[in-house]
Amino acid sequence: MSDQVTASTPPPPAVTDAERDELRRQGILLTSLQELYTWGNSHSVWPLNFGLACCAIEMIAASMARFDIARFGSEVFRPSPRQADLLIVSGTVTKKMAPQVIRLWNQMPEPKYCIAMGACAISGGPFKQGYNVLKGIDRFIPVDIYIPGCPPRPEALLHGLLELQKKIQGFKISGPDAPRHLRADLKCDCPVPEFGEHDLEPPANPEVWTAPTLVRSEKA
Amino acid sequence: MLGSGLLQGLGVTAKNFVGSFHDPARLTTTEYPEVKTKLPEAYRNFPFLVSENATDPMGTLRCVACQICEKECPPQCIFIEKSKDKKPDATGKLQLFPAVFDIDVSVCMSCQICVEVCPFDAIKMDQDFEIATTDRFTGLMLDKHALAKPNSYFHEIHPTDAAEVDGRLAAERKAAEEKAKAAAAAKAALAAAPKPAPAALAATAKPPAAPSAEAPKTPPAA
Amino acid sequence: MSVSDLSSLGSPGGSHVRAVHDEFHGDLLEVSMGPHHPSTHGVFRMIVTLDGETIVKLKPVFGYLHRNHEKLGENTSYLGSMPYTDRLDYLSSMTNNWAYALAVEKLAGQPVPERAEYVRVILAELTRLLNHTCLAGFLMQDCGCSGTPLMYAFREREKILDLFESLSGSRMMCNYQRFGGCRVDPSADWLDGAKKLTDGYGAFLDEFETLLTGNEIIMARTQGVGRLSPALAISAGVTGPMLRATGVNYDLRKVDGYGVYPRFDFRVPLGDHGDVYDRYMIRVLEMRESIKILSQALAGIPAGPIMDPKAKLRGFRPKAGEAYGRIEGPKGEIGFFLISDGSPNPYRYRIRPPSFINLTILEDMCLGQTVADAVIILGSVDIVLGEVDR
Amino acid sequence: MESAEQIRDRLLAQFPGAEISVVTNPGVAAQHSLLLGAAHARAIAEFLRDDANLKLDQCSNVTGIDWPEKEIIETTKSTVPDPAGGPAKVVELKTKRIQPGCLEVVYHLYSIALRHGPVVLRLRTGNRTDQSTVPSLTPVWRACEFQEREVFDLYGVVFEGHPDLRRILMWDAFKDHPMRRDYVEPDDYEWEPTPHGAVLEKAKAHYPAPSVAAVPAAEGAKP
Repeated sequence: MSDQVTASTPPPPAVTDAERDELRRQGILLTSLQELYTWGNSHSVWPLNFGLACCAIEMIAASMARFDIARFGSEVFRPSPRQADLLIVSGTVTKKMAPQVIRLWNQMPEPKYCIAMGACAISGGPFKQGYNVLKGIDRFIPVDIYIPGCPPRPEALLHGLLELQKKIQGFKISGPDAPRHLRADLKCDCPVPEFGEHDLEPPANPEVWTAPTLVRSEKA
Repeated sequence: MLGSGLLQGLGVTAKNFVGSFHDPARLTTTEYPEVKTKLPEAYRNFPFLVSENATDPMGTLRCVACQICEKECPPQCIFIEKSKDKKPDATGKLQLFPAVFDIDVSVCMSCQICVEVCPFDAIKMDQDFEIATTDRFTGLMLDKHALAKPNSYFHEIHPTDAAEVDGRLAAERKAAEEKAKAAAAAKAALAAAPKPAPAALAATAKPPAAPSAEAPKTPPAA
Repeated sequence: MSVSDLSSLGSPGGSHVRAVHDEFHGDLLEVSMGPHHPSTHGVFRMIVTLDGETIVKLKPVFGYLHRNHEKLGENTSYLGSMPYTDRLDYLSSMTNNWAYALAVEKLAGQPVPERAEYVRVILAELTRLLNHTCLAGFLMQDCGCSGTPLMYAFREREKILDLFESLSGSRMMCNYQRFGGCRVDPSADWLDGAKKLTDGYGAFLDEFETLLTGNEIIMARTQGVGRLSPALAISAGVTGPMLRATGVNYDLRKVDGYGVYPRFDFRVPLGDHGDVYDRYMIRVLEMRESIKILSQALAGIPAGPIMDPKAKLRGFRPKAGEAYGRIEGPKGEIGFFLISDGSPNPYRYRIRPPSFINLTILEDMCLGQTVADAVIILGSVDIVLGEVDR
Repeated sequence: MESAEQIRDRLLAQFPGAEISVVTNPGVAAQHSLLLGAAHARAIAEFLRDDANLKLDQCSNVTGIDWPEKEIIETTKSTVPDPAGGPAKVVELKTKRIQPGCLEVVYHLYSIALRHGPVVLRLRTGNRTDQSTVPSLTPVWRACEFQEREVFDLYGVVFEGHPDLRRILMWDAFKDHPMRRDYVEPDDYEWEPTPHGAVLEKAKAHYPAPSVAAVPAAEGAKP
């Protein structure tokens, strides 16, 4: 538990880290509700058993004996979105598939997280100029961690998962910095686009997708 | 006997289960964050730019902004802008350098074609894969400062390749120096023949820098 | 609503399951399986109409992984398409590379040195081992052997991937072959490693077969399920282990004799019944033949250049014409049809995807079977969606 | 196996009046093909499948190709004798003609029974818009079923006699035929940090407009 202390740093610490360690050695576990919550939350992230393309094979490899995602409490791949906490978008999201991915995301209960695994899920990757390829799943759903690579090694997925755990451990359970699922004023669902005549309608969800404007001088 | 196949199968799983406590062939798990897998030398993830030394990476980039990799990159994830002025490269020739060199690693497919087509050994494949980030616009758009890694790092990750490249570059440099010397000598001889010129002038006269002598001026039109 | 107008339900958006009334058959149930379904090997979707538990109609729905590979191929140079072929059938990138390289070499009349041909055979057979092992694992997962066979399969897969990685630099997306040879020359150490793996693979297969082949539950579950007749298989263009499981002796390694395959001594395993069990057995037997080819190739690999010295990496422009090149991939005949107009990009870049065409007869195999069998019949076809939808 | 010319001659003897011509492949592979007219295509396909010498029982591959209208400039050289009796002059004549566009479907046939191939068949539509129909060969080879649907989806070739001609890869409401050369894709180029060529042109539409500061202040202030 002691390594999670950094997450909360209250202004004057009631108990210092050293004291806490000493207490733990004496058999007394001292924690706050916030730490307990984020600790439990971050170490039992159950992914959805959902593969899209090449990266899914590496995701399966990560769950197999050699890389063993079970060491991080995430081996419970749930076939149903109702029981899953983590959507690993592992592969190219095509425009035909995008509404289904978003529907799965909407069906997942909070707290839920999304990892965009691999170049295709982040930006469309090598296939981004294709007419049926969505240029990144973050056009429609909020993404917590981006893991680049084509495909990322299973270790890279594990690293991404550890990053996600760090992010969860940094959450505050109250106040304005609280994550989405603890805030009544923030929406959890994302609208599902319709199949249009030429493209998805709308082509992006403006609530989650704002690309920075790229200022680029004309090429000489 | 009905069921014997089942029992034999259970025997296999039992053997594997018991073996997983002592048999190294069955203990396959890599304890990843604590124990890093030893990556093979050939492993590639994303490109980086080789600079000659670590202290001045921007000044000693091998890249001469010839834009071949930019044209050959299949997913088009490289963006290069040439500089306006020139500065000497590794072999002492005056060359252009990249004013902008961006790689969008959220698009890169690690295919290594940029490395294969680069005539200057300026771009190589990195092995770092722990680059998961929370923001793809800033975290995964690498500019030349983020891409530049010193030659010593290249030696660290691809020792065989790096030694070969260094040998080749050293030979090229030597050849260039000798050529320069020969040219200077010829010029001096030429100058000496009609009228005796000051020796100092001939000695300092550097051969005309030919930046594009071996740099392919224009890659074949795509 | 009658069964006949169910085809209009191709686009998802309706309810997941719905009852269909028909005056003769009572209630028919229409189930949409996929695109998110653990047994569909990716994002494949079937609309299955059930009478009780029996399948009366099955319509596959494609396109959930349609990545516009062919269009991208028309806008990229010949070399630039090579890494994309890795991502077609992402379990067997080496054979995709080879098929594409073969088609381009046919188009341009590019010779390949002997050592490279041997290396290609070695890599293709390793890929076959990898693919068939994983397929057996996935198929058994579909049958309900949750985890164990797949775990064992992936343990062996990692060993082959380590070989690929140390040679080409990437575990899955090797991008290794070039027009007129291969990218890097395998070292003696690498060949030793491949030899060691080949020698040990037979023992693994023995163990795997003890676990699965004689298992009564698996036999009961797979024998007689999803039968396919040879005539239908030929007419439907089914290739690879699927075709040979029906008893048709057609293996491109023997028929076309591409590369240096005529030099090796191996047999073509054939099935009798064309059911799921035969398809599984054919793959196991093919792996044993692959081991034979591998040990011959590793023993006989000659020294020499790995690339044709005249081969061009950049600025490759074959003269106008067209060529169809095909090889025996692990899933069947993978072919590339290229039309060149003399420019650096192909005018038309067409992939003949084996697993897509093998799915043509999915409905015929599933009719009259139960819905649980549809899952293993699909598993035995051995599809990879990257190739089905491209 | 018989050459394309031999097959054509045999077919012409069998089907008098059918339009069959050999399209030569100038490339190294020299896989020549037979261009069939729509009227007899299915009968010819059945003949090829059942003929004892050919037995092309497997249709391996079906490819759609788009040939848009092309302007061809032909240069013909002709020698014009000088009327004055001098040496003859060589005059170059440039003629422009529009080669009409069409959609083409290519079938690669192999024989599993006799282990030979490929025999390549080509079918062409009248044009790319209103006459985009060719006969379907699905009744002859089941293998064409999904592949012809794919050609219909991506190129818009309508296969007459296909049992189930629907879109296969794109969704049903989709209107375009994306593999055609003149397909214009929807604009989603707002974040293209490394653009080139055509992508750069499309991405420029999303670059910020030139700042107001570039305009003289007095004019800029005016409403």
